Amino acid sequence: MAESKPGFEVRLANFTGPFDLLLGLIAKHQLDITEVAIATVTDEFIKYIRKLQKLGEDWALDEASEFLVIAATLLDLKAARLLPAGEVEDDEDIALLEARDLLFARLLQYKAFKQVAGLIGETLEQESRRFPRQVALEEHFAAMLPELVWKHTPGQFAKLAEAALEPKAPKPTEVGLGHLHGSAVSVKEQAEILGLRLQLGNPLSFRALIADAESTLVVVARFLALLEMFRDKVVAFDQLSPLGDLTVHWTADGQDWSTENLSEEYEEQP
Amino acid sequence: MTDNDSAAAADENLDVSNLPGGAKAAVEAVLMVLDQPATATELAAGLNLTVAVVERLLAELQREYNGYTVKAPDMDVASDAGFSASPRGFELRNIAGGWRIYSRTDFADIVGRFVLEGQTARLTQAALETLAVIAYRQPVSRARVSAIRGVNVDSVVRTLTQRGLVEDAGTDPESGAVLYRTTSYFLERMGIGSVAELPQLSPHLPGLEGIEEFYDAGRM
Amino acid sequence: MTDNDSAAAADENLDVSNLPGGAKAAVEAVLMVLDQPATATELAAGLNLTVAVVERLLAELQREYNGYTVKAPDMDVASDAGFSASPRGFELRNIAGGWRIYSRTDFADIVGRFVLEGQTARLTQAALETLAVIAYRQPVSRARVSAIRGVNVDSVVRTLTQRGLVEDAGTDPESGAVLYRTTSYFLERMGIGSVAELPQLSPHLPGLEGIEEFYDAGRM
Repeated sequence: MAESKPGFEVRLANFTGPFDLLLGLIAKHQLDITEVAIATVTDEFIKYIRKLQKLGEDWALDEASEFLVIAATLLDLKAARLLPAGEVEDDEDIALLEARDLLFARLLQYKAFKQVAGLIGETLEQESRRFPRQVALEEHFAAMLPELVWKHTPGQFAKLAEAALEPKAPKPTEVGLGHLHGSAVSVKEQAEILGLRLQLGNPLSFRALIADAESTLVVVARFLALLEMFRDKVVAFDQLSPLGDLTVHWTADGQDWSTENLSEEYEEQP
Repeated sequence: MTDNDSAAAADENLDVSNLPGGAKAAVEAVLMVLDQPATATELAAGLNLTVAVVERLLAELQREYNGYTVKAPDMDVASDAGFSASPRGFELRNIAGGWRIYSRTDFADIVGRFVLEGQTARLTQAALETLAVIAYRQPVSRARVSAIRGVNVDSVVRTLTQRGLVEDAGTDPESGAVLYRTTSYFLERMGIGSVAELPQLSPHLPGLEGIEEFYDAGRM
Repeated sequence: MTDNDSAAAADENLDVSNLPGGAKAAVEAVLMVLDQPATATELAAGLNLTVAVVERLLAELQREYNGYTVKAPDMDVASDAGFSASPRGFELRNIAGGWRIYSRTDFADIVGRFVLEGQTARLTQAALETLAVIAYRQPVSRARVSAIRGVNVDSVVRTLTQRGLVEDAGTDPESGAVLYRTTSYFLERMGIGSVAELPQLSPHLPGLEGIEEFYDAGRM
């Protein structure tokens, strides 16, 4: 084992052996690239690299960059196989390939974080076996503390309590564009949901209307839907104070309304 | 560390004398982090030792901290007749049957100066908010207050306890967590006779149950 | 030990070396009342000693508690080459930049029976991974963490905030998104002095920085 470098071996459901051989077989069309689980290959590779590092091998970095190049190629191949025409020529195809590379790079990054998460977990576990001394101040020291300055009236104190007990609205987060490709949220569908709720008659706050939104994207979609519905004059808005609650009323009494009337501008799928 | 793999009641099987420093170090470990004084009986129960052994160890530790005895390296047992070392900066005191480690009285001036440094007469905003939550939701655990405030409140609750504004109100029968309530000193400072006199909060605020569900869902 | 005889203010005049046990015991006495880690500088200021002296005393105490050295009665100074005694039940650790007394790990099971609080529930895998991303990429927005982890992390980040492990670090000037960073409590729980002491991420993935840029470019 020590006399020559062990080389990176892959263990998959349908193939076990050196990585190079795997590549060879794929190149010779003896193994279907679409059947190769890249995630497993990556797992195996990271395990392999770590072993090298434990052995103190300094060429681990070279191996890693080599692997990245090969893996990218592998992905090219896989993408090419998955593409209808099987050719990688026009810009769209290339863009798709780049997207796949990106995915792979992200996968590697994700794995790296997964591993350190394991280490952090172990450390936290170990450390939780130590208890810090954090005893209350001895009475004679506590007695030395300066007399507390207290200027709050019960009313002010109640205000403070109200602010503290108010459920915190989730803090703003940027809208990740990545999600747009992941799960499409239909403005029309959301308009349908909002329409049904508002037609029950009671005005509802925007906060209430998005209370069950499972993602920021749904919130955005509902907001856009409301703008559309406002344009169609089926809803009206009320806001008593700047940044206060936005109340939505249904105004299209008895009138036929269907989401089919909504403009199509948000429904274009990329 | 211990070979209690076959232990049916793993808990009961622990032999503290196998640990580095032995039973005496085990007693010390407990005393060092214990907030409330513990009786020899309580210590014995938790350590799987007899009360007599614990009492002997406590007396030994007390003498050690006072510098009267040190376990010499070539002796198997600590000896009262042993040489005398310097006293430690802490001492083990038995007050009304309970044992606790305190800083040594000789250093009271220094410790007092250290404690007072940076102390303010005012509560921080974080402390005020935490106090408000405890006042309106008492008795309540620190975990619950943390959930409501969205931040860890451990040290703030300690400050409030130190200030005599909140106190231990027993433990939650389900979770075993310590519950906190406001004190009569708090009422005094507020100028009211009882918590019932605190102004009503607006009814739209979720009750404790609502908050519980809301936040527990997010707990992993 | 110190010759601060020219100190003007009366309370500056206190010479800890005159007290039983000397400056070392004074440091110990102060350590007994800390409820959070104190830096050598803070200790030095409170004790009227130089930081260098305090650091030496802390190191000496640390060794003493670990049982590597004990001041022999017939020696004037503690000696590293001194005999070895049993470790004490506690240890002195320098964590998150501050010094604090902890019970020794060996006694965790026993101490745990007495100290119910502070024993926090274990973090889930999801929480650990999110914590890892925040620790290595701080300050970082939730959206960014989500992108790396591939799932929504809002509720997990809330849990981590409640646990006091991460905190708000202001907003990103460009996107307006809230940024998160780890807290000093996180360092304490990890038993490290700073995030720089976290295990290197790159050995797990050579060339990660390159990927990062690539990935960022691809996100926009």
